[in-house]
Amino acid sequence: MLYKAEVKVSLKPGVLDPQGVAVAGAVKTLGFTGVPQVRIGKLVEVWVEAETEAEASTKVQEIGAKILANPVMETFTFTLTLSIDRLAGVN
Amino acid sequence: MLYKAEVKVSLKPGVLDPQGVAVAGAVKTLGFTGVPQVRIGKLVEVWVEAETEAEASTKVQEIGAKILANPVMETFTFTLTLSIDRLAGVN
Amino acid sequence: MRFGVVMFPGSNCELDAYHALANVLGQPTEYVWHQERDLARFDALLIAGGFSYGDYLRTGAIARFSPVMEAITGFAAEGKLVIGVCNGFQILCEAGLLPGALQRNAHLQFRCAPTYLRVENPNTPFTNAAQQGQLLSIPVNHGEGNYFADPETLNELNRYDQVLFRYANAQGQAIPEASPNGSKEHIAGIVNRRGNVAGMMPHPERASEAILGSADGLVIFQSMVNHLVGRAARV
Amino acid sequence: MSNDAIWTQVGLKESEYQRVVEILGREPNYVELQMFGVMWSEHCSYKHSRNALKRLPTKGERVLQGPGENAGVIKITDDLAVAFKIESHNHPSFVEPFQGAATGVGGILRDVFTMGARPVAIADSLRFGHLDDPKQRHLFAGVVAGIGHYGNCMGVPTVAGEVYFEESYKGNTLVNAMCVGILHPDKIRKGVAKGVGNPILVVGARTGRDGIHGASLLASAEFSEGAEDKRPSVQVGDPFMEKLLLEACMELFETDAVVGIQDMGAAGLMSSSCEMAARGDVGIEIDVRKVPAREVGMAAWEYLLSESQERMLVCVQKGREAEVEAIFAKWGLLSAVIGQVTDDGMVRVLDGEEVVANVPAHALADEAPLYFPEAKEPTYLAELRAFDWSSLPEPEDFGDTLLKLLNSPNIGSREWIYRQYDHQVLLGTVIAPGGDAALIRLKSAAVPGLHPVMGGETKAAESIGNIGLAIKTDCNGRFVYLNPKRGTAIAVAEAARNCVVTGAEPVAITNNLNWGNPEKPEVFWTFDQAIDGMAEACEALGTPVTGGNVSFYNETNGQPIYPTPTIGMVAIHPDVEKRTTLGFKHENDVILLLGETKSELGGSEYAKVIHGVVAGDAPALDLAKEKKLQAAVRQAIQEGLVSAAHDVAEGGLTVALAEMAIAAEGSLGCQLNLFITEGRVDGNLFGESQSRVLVTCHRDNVMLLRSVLIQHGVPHRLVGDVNNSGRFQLTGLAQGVEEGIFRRQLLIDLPVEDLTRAHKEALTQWMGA
Ligand SMILES: Nc1ncnc2c1ncn2[C@@H]1O[C@H](COP(=O)(O)OP(=O)(O)O)[C@@H](O)[C@H]1O
Ligand SMILES: [Mg+2]
Repeated sequence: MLYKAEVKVSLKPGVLDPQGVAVAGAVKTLGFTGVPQVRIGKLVEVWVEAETEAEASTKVQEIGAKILANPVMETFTFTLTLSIDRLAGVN
Repeated sequence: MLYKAEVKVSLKPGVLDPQGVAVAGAVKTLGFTGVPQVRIGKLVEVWVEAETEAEASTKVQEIGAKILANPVMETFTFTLTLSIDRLAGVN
Repeated sequence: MRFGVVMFPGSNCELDAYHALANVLGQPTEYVWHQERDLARFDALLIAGGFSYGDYLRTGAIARFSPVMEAITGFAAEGKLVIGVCNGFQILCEAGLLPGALQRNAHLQFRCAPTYLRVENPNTPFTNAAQQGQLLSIPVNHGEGNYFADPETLNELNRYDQVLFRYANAQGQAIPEASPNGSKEHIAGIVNRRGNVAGMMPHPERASEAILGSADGLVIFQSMVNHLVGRAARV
Repeated sequence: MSNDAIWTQVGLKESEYQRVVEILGREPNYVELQMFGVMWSEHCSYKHSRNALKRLPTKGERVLQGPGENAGVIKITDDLAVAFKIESHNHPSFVEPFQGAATGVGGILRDVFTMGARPVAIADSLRFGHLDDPKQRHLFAGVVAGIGHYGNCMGVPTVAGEVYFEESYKGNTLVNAMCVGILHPDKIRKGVAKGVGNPILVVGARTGRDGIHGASLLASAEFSEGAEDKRPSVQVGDPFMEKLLLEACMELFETDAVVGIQDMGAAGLMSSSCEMAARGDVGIEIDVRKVPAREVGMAAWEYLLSESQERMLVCVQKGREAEVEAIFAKWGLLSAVIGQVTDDGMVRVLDGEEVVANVPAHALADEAPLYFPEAKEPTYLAELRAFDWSSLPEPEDFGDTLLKLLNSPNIGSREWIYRQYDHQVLLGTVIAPGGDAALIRLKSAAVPGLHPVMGGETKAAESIGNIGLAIKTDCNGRFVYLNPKRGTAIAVAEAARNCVVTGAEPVAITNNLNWGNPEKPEVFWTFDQAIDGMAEACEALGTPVTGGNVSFYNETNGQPIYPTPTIGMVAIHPDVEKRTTLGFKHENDVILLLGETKSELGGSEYAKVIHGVVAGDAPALDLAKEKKLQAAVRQAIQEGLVSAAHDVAEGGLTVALAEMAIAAEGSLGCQLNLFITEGRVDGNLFGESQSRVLVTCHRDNVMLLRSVLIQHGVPHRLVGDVNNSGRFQLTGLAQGVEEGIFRRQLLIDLPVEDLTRAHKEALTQWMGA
């Protein structure tokens, strides 16, 4: 079966996020008030073929730990769903 | 009240995602099979103060359209929750 | 003595590094393709700058998985010399051969500009031709050279004299204004605890001839040569 | 759109549609109609400009390849040539500044390396509206980041360029990118298909629906409100893919398997295949189903028109396919045989079994209707030229005026731009951006013989010696607006002058004609005039045109941009050890002004910034004098008589002197004495008279230098001395009541560091430090 994992990669608390700061600044200059903080991370969608959800999950866990996140400054979490959407294309 | 919005910014279908292609390739070289596709987007966490969830939602909608997503190539969706986690830092 | 210049798909400073080592310094030098596994013929390796695998996902994140990186891990374990310049530094961090990570420049812009590096530790294979506190004029060229490490790691780096260079102004002061990227403690280059694996964001090969504006980068390559021939001559 | 006539749906006129029917002897089917729509679009067919362009000089003993190929080629030595070309990506950059500019750079790089050349330098030419408008800052920031992103990742230095901010570009950003590459004179590659039965391959990236109709619609029609609907899906550049493509092609060219190669730019597979067929006078049969796709369910015409980036079409010797595919595989790239060369002169497109299009290649590539648009002198010119300068007051405070000019985004430091560009990689850059032209040495890290895939050509390395290449893009659109013919000649002259002050000899140009709607007689008249101006200047200065690009329809809501013929100049430097830069070098050096100063304020930055006036006529230009000046400057530099040289451009004499002080090391300053014999003081100080160069030289060399100038008949005067006061002091000497008695007046007295600050902050005050 084809599962789709949504892997959320975020900076560890305490790691400076210059981009987030910049965006928060932009938000302010656009006149929005009461937006104390913005943090920017990555959203990685990974499609995996697997027999069971458990299998898919171990696979994604490994991929996340090995390559998607850098433990020095990032953490990641993910959710799994059965993939319904047609793949945009082969790559 | 302080709400936390998780804004998912992804490339419109059909828009080339070189990052995703490169990562999918790396995943393959790492020996993982059955990972037909990877797409990479942004995950933006926005904290907003608002009286009501509705107010928060309009605010985030605007911010998303004006700053977070590039309408020419990206789309965005978001979820709102009452913010429990302390802010990583003021900025 | 033989230098290897390691190149990945997307590397783009391998020509420059080769030029500096082979043509300027006159050392036997060879290119090393990312698929190579046998590095026995080399005494020192330079991992060239550029955008390996487009620097997609994170700089150096994908390159670290190439076959040659396995070989380099072994090469380093034998105590042989490895220096990563710019993208090479990023790759060594991703591979865990050096501590810390390189984040997006604090100002979010790419920066190609001259910088001064203050030599913090002249007693390494990469700096023995320099004096303590000597200023080297060597340019940076990166979008993600903002060195990050947690407090403990920074403490260790300092305790074991692992910081090779800090960004400084012309007067030799390491201050925020002198830093092109917002690195923690203005760190521009570090070495591993054992002292044989180094990484730096600035490009010594771009400062290898007076006509290019500076020849200070040769100090680093000359240091490596000195170390390998067991001399400690100063240039 | 659906209720439009079928021809308008693909951007054709009814008459053009009739022509198609004649050629085919039948109605075109849907795919064929799309093909004609694109191939006969302005962008691909040059139907409004081709006649005028014929008047440009394109021959010269150094010209190995003139216009018509992917790039022009100039011979430097028996072992080395340069390929270079400029391209615009104006409309895409306005829609999406970062990706638009990035893919513009990607395109011009491909144009150069398809010729068999290794790219060694990029230059850009940018136009925006005023920076007080957030939208313009967004465009500017995005474009610069995009150019940097692509060039930096490719490892090709961006070494020169120019940028102007004018109201007229508010709705039409201009992004022109130039690339220069080196190759062996005997190894020029061409975009031609030959040899019936030879296979045709697509190499590089997969094909998606990117930028369909980008060329035909976007680049061939005016913007108007609601242009959004016409937007093609944005093309995203992948410089990593292109870097692999570059290295793979370099390796491929080491074999003799390649018959011809063509980059897939506008109208991708469609235009590349029929151009290759037409050039080779053969037919081509391709099956779109064999093209590696990125998306599912694409239609045949979408494959044909897709503008997916980082792709090439290659014709190789039959039987060498495996060899070629192995090279691309080594670099992790796809390559697929999608068809072969045929003998019937037709472009035949298959969708699997089914023939979906069958059209004569020449009809598509060469038989687009040619137009001789009506030309009519615009009425605005007379009014503008009649402007009465005496209506403007002289400045109260000349020092303050100088600071304002140095702080103008059109004059001040461009460091904010070029520090975002890698301008050093390949170790060739010996004069970096920040002065006049950039100078790269050919004996760089990219010299043939060093690179693994360029092995064996060490011979070239020797013959190169200390030869360098000076590169500069230039065009003062305001001058062209005020006087299309002379303004364009000035653009050529200034580009050349910028190269000459480094010590180099201009040898050829490429050009990018950015214009409004050619179907408007008043717009076309300016185009026609500009061509004459360019032709005259290129003849006079001996710099033939080896190629270029035309971008029409740069209009928004009927308002055209200033006509902007960007000149990309290439000049050969005999010895980079003898290069000169603009900064003052030593105390006690003497400062000389070469050329004549008239009180010419027409189109000057001074008139615009201080008085808000854009009027008058472009400054006079005498090409014979220009030529002498340039020869004299080159000789003086060769003889080692010159310690600094700088051309006088925007802001005139005073700004040019200030730029030399700002660029100086340490605490150098200068004391200047200017004779103001005739005309207004501001005209003398800030007017932009052409054919002027400032040089400094050691006291002991003044006589020698003057004798060189006299030999060449170049008028000149001593205007002051370099000192180490750290101040910029300018004294005016005006004719007094009695003959020969001059009144002295200290007009400017400022610390150089004040000038430096004003200059440095010209862009950062808007864009952030
Ligand atoms: N868009 C740009 N990109 C890179 N370099 C630039 C750009 N614009 C200007 N420069 C550099 O800044 C310097 C001054 O440019 P410009 O004012 O056009 O010179 P000039 O007035 O002599 O033509 C030159 O070295 C030029 O190459
Ligand atoms: Mg100039």
